[in-house]
Amino acid sequence: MNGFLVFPIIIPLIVATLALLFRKSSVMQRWIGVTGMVILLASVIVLFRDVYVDGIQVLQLGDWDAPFGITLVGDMLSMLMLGISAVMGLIIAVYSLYDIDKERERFGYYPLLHILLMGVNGSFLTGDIFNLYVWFEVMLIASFILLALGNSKNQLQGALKYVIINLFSSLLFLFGVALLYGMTGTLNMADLAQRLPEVENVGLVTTVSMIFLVSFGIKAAIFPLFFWLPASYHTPPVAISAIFGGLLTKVGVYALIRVFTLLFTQDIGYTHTILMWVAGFTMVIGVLGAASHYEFRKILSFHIVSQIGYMIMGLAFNTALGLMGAIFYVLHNILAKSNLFLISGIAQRLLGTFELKQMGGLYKHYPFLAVLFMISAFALAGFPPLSGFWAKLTVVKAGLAVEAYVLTATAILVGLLTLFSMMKIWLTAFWGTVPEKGVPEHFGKIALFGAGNLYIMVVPVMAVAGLILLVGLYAQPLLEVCLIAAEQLLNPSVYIEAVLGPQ
Amino acid sequence: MDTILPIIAGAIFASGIYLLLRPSLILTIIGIILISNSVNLALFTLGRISTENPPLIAAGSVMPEVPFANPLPQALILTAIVIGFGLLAFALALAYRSYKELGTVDQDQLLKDPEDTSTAIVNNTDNTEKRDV
Amino acid sequence: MLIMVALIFGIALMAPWIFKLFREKTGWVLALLPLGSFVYLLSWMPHIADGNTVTQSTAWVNMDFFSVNLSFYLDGLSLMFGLIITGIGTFIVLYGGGYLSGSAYLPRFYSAILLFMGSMLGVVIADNLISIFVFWELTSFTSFLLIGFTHEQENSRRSALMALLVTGIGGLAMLAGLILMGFATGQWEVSALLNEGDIVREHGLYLPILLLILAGAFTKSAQFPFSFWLPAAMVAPTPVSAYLHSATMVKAGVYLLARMHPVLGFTETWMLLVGGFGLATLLISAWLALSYTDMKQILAYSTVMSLGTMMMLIGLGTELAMQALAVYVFSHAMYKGALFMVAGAVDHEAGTRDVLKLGGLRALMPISAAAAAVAALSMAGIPPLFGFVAKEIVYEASLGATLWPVLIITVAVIANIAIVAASAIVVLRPFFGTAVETPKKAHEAPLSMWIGPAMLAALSVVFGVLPFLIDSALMLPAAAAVWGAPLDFYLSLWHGINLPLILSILTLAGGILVYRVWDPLRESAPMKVWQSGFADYPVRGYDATVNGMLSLAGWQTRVLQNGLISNYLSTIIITALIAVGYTFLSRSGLVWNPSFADVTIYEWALSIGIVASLGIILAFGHSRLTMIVGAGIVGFGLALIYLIHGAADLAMTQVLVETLTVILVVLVLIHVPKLKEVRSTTTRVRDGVIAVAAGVLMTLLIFAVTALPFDAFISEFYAEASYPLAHGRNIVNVILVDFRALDTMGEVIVVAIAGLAVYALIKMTRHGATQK
Amino acid sequence: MLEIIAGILLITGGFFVLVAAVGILRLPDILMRMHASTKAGTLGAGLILLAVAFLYAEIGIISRALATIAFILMTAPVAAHAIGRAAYHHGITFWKGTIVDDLKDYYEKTRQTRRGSEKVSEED
Amino acid sequence: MKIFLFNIILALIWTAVTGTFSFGNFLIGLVLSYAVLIVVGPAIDKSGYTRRVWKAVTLFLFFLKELFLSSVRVAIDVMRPGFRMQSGVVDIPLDVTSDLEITLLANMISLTPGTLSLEVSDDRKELFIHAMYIDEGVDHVRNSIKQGMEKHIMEVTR
Amino acid sequence: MKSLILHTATRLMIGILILFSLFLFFRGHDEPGGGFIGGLVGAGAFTLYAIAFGTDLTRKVLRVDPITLIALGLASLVVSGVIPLITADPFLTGKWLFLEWGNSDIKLSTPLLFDIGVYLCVVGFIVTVIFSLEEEN
Amino acid sequence: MDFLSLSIIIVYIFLSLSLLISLIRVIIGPTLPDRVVALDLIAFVVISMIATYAISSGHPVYLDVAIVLALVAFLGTIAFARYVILRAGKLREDGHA
Ligand code: NA
Ligand code: NA
Repeated sequence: MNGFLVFPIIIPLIVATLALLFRKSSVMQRWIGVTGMVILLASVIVLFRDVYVDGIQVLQLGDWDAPFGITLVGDMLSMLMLGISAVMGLIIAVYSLYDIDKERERFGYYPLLHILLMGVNGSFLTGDIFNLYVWFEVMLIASFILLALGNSKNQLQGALKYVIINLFSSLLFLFGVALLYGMTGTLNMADLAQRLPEVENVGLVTTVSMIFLVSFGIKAAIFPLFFWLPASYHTPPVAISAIFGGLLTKVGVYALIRVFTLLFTQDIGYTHTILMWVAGFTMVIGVLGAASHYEFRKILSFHIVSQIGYMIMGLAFNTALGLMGAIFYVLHNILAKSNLFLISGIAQRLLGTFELKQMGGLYKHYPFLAVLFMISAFALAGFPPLSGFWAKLTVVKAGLAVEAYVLTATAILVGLLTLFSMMKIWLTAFWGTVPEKGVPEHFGKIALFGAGNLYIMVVPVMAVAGLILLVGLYAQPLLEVCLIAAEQLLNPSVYIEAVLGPQ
Repeated sequence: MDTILPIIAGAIFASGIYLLLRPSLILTIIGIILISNSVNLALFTLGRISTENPPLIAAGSVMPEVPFANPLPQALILTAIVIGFGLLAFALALAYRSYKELGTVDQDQLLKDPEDTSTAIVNNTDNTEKRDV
Repeated sequence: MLIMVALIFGIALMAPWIFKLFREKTGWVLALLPLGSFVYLLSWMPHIADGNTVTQSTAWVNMDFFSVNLSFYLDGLSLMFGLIITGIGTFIVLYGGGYLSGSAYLPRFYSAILLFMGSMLGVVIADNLISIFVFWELTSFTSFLLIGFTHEQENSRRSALMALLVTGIGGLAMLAGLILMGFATGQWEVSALLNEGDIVREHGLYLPILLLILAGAFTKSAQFPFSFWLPAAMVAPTPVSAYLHSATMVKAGVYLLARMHPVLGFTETWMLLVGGFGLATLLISAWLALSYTDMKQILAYSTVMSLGTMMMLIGLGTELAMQALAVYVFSHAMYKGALFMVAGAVDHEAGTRDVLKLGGLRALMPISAAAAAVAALSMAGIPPLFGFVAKEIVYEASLGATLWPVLIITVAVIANIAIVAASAIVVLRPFFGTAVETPKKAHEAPLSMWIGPAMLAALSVVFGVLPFLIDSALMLPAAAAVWGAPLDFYLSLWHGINLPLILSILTLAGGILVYRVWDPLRESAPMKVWQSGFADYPVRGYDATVNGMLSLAGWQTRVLQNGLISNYLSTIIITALIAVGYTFLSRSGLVWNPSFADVTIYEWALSIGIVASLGIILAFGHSRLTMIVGAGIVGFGLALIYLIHGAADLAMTQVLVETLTVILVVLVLIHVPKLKEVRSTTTRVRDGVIAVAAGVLMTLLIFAVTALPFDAFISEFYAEASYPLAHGRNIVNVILVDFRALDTMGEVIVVAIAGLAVYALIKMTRHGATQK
Repeated sequence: MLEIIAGILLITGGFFVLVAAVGILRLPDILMRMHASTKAGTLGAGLILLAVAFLYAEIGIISRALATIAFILMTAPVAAHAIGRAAYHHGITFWKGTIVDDLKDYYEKTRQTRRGSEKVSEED
Repeated sequence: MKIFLFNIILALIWTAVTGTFSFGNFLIGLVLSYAVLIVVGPAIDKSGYTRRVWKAVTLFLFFLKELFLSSVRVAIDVMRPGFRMQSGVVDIPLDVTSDLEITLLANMISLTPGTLSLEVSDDRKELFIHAMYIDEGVDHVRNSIKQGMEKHIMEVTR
Repeated sequence: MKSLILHTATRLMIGILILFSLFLFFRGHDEPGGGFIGGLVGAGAFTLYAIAFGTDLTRKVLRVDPITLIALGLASLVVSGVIPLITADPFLTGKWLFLEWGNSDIKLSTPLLFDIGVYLCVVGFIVTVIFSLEEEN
Repeated sequence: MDFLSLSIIIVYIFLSLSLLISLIRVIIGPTLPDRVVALDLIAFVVISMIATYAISSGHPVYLDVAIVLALVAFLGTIAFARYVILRAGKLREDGHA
């Protein structure tokens, strides 16, 4: 038992509660909001160490043994996801200090951000399928309002789509949970992993797996279930876009990885073939969507979809290399994608728009920003020696190793198209000439670190770019832990034993 | 095995799905309410039912009277109902606010996001606040 | 060597700050970096010449089945390329400082060009397959930055992107090929792979591996039909063109195939593909060179021609061809580098590069003119220059071809005729003849700009006259490395009168003839056809591909992302129906044994009531309040169903929530007007079918699951533990606040946040509204 | 004995509920129907609850049954008032047997709201 | 004082609904109702409820009788084919004045034969009811209410 | 809503409703009821009051800002979960204190505190929502 | 079968009939207040059903559900009434009719 496992859940709750109690004071909001993220990160680091040293950690909440109570399980996958979400949380909280206005603060931006992280962390930690549903809902409601906070027309339009489709997806998830319970009488995922193979009607288990595929697929924004994402992610303030674009869909991916390695492994020939198809289409359709748009954040949104495909691809291979690649891809993508969103925000501050065709001159006037963009964009496109390179390399290698040639070729081509649309941004916003009309007065005159508070936005971006570089140049540690995570996933008996005790 | 409840659940689900696909947001939300109800009923049914004793322990006893109704699905549904209620309240408020800002509840007009349908440039700076930089 | 590469990258990144220190002198300071590298590499030459190789390896990622080494391998081939890269790099840094002096982007230029140099050096000295790819991609990236140097021009941006995409896709294909090769052999180091040629050639995946690696090489080395990006890349500043697009980067493909020759070569497929593409490229581009008047375009196509020649030589696969390759690569680097730099100097000084607008610059720019003349003579293959040595040996190798020698030699001669003419054009037209008024008043270029061409021209002379200086020290090890086994040969200027010499004379004569008729020839119809066929169409093909992709993208986005929730939802629901329904029917099967025997009267009444209410809801689409009333009745009905099956808490909650829901809906509906259904009957029928299918599927799934045996062991535990351990008699409540309290906590948080959310939604003023 | 009383109460109660239902189906205008639902409905439900009280002669259950009856008696007329008033505002089509409408005059006098007899409009 | 009484009444209701008539439970009820009253204190009108319990009992019995009779009459009318009654909205001049009295009257009217309260005039002088049976004239309706229900109520409250 | 009858009835009903909600809440651990159900009924009381008298008066009756109620509810949830950590037990482990008082025993426990949190949040939530929507009228 | 069981069956029949008849009124309307009246009656029917079920199942604890329903059904009706009045006012403001 490791009592610390609950900290990533309760720290955000405590922080949110405090922030709510002090909601009248903007200063308190900010302090509580950022300090909370620091504490959260610290707690995750402690946990990470435990898992790295001692293997999978378990906490039986309420002191009720599994499968009767709710179990929190920290395996390496959970730790990696927790780690990246804590890092992004801190980054976003700092960025928000400037990006988020007083009005939004007054209406609970920081508590909502923390509750969002709480839902995300709970999803990563829980070992109970119904509890996962609950955390999904916590995450959803927080994301709903973060998306709509501000009530601009675009936000409302985007939020409506996001909300209705995600509500439907949650209900589908709940139905899937109900069916699982009806088949096995249990909700504990380790227990489910033990009991599902004993279900007489194997085809029924596979059928239920499809419900989960669709439901999580909606959250993860896979083809053809992703429509809500590009319709909404570009509408809120950038800090929110960034955490959505970086983190939220990955929770869906996490859930897919979890259930398709732990629970639904009885008919891999069928389920994982479907995953491969899904992966291919998701990549292609997403990247084509990006190619057809000229709004900074919309392009990024469509790329989220596209890159989910790579993660699903790694999962579909069901090999250590594939899963390692998928997990690494998730981590890398969160860094790169969030950072691009954050950069779009700075660009918008400078140029007053997100529309590429009205942007230009950033390379000329803000070379440092250009470097930061380059790092993130080329990382996204999988260029060495950046984080994305390792992600792409492992996934491609995994694909070739299982002789999935068509899918791997698709992945490679999509990589090129990703590069294409990243360069579309570069060629217009950065290399393009400064537009003649509509450019704010301050463009080119203020420095990133000079007047104003822009540095509050730039420093987090630098930090993430630094991480991208670090992960790229010194990939070994992260790849190793991703491998540990992948091996744990491929060997569920360790997980089951950790939760239910020696069998 | 109870036969009638799965059919009822299916019927409610079907009605919910139909409403979900209506153009009016309000109907869509009513559809969500119905689907939510049907899934709860499904969960209830899947916990296996028959006309049994409630899962309450009488004073002076340490066990409920057997056979007792399965309490776990009840607790789960209770959780789901409350969650659903919270989300529904949000969806309603969102529909209301959207109506106020956008002037309609018809998604055919209201949600037809011009950016979704074309690659044309739409200037949407309206969600970005101008601060002194 | 890792330190060398790292140092280059490090200093490259610091270049902008170094610039602040040294200003105009920066070029001279930074040139020490390539120069130092050159000297370092040179110091290995004796060792290599003795037939040794050097490997250095640092683990980058080292895991059981996934390791990538930053390993380096210095042999004759990599040394020769390394020397070219650093040597010419030294001059280019100097040249660039002069050429771009005054440009605001000069510091960035230094960074980029040095980064490029480090990457290029990495490509040729890397040992590990993956690190080769890493450096390869870095050259693409840096080349992108350099081509787009004058980024404010649309043309530059377009060319930069074109180069990036074309070489990028090739690079990715190459990666796949390299990985497959690694899988096939289990070896990831080139030095080790060199001994595994037989395994690869006999492997089932040989052809895919070969094709993928060729894709990388051909795109990078601008083989037809992928050559179009290279002439387009001439929008780059001349130092870039000189360095990347003639001396170094474009030879990466040549290097790669030379490197892999011992592993992949010696098969008929190899010969046909590599030789065939090389031959086609050299013929096409040699004559294309004559269709332009821009010095850089002419030089660019002559470069493509040279790259074709190199490919052809690799394809020939004979010992002699390997020797020829080494010599040709080396000589080409010198004369082409020099010519480009001079072209740039002319442009820089006179303001144009169009040979038709230039003339008689010899007097104004004597040193440049001299350097250009020597380099051009070398390119034309005129003794006693090194280019002559190279051309002789190329002809010799062509004649020794094992497959279709006549065809090859014919094509080679025809192509070289054009190149002789081209050499003449780029020197005679601008520097000789009568002086022409140029856009700028020309002066001799500054020292930094002429020293490079001058030195390179001088070297062409030195090595031409004294080839033994480098033959065993450099050329021999390089050729041996490509051949894969030790070789023995020496170079000389004079081989006596033999067939190659006769061919050279023939070529020269033909070239002079063509030069004489160049003006009419250039304007002639066949030349135009040639130009549009081989230069314009590939570009149009690229455009069509990009535009096609864009319109496909636009089309699919319009179709899929059409903005309507109901469309998104129906897509999602149909997907779910197909995925779940198909899986269910095909893999599980129906369970259908209905029995209504034990349904009580009130259950019937409730069921009828619920179904009737559903009917009300569906039928009264025009009256939302009626629908709400119907939904309320459904909720009450469910509450009763829960109640009669022993769920009192649930029934209470349902009743309460249902009522509050109705109140909320009503509060909202007060403000929101109703909406008439405008959907067509077809749509409604479609939705109805979807809905019914979904409902049926749900029912069937519940039937199928409830037909399975059920073990309520968890609830039994709860029943036993509820009072003794958790002190509660209401088991449902104990589950909620104790056994599964975390669920409840999450649920309460949902509700709490929903409260905040509604508050914010209703109360917050619209963003930006106050500002407007 | 208690069981007999309870049975009678049950049947009577059920009967009145049925009367209320038939009443709201049959009676000619909304205010008329409300007479049925308010009175008969209250009485019917009350009697059935009373039956429960009789049958379980326990203080806890009796008090709860009576409390429920009290709640119903407290709320039913208020609800009826509210909905009747609302119906009037919404616009009632009085049945032919209606001979007087004092409220209409009152509203006209005070201009509080539009006249009840005019239909306000669409169903919502 | 009245609040205290109300407090006790609430505490009694508490013991009734909890079904445990112990002193401890009554105290708990007292404490809880006190807490409730703190919360809802401002909501409770100072003037307002009966201390005349026996009058109240009489009123209650009278009311039960009326309720039953009215239900029977409605039952008969509902079951009988065709409708022969005459109905309408009638105003009743009020003598009762306090909120509680008016409300009590109105509610009782709603639960008794053929009458249904619709509206109280702003000056609280008139009560508008819908009467199902005014076959014997409007004044008859007015009188029966004033002599019946209103009188009973005033006996309790005055 | 302007109606004397409704107003008077509401004044009477609100006390009863709140009391009833407390009743449902307190006995929830042993019989049907508990934090949600109690909270929903309690919220129903304020909903009724808000409909009858408008939100300004209801705020006065409630005295506390409903969002503060939510925050307090969350705080009780956290506290009830964290208390067992003092004795190194897992989060949310039930801790009980049995007090004898007269002939009735009083059970104080972290699950009770937890349920109080539920109650407060539910009331806070519904009241917030109702207030927000109602104030739009 | 004793008298009580018989009366319970009869009551169920009565109540079920009432439920269905009330539903007809919900369906035929014609106005919203008509339907609300029917809904209000349905609440009474349901309360009665629960009370009867508390007898027939032998679990008086179900009676509590009836109390809850009695309390909140009222709330729903009030909300509807309020809606009708406000909506009527709103339509008038908007110049309908
Ligand atoms: Na999501
Ligand atoms: Na992404």
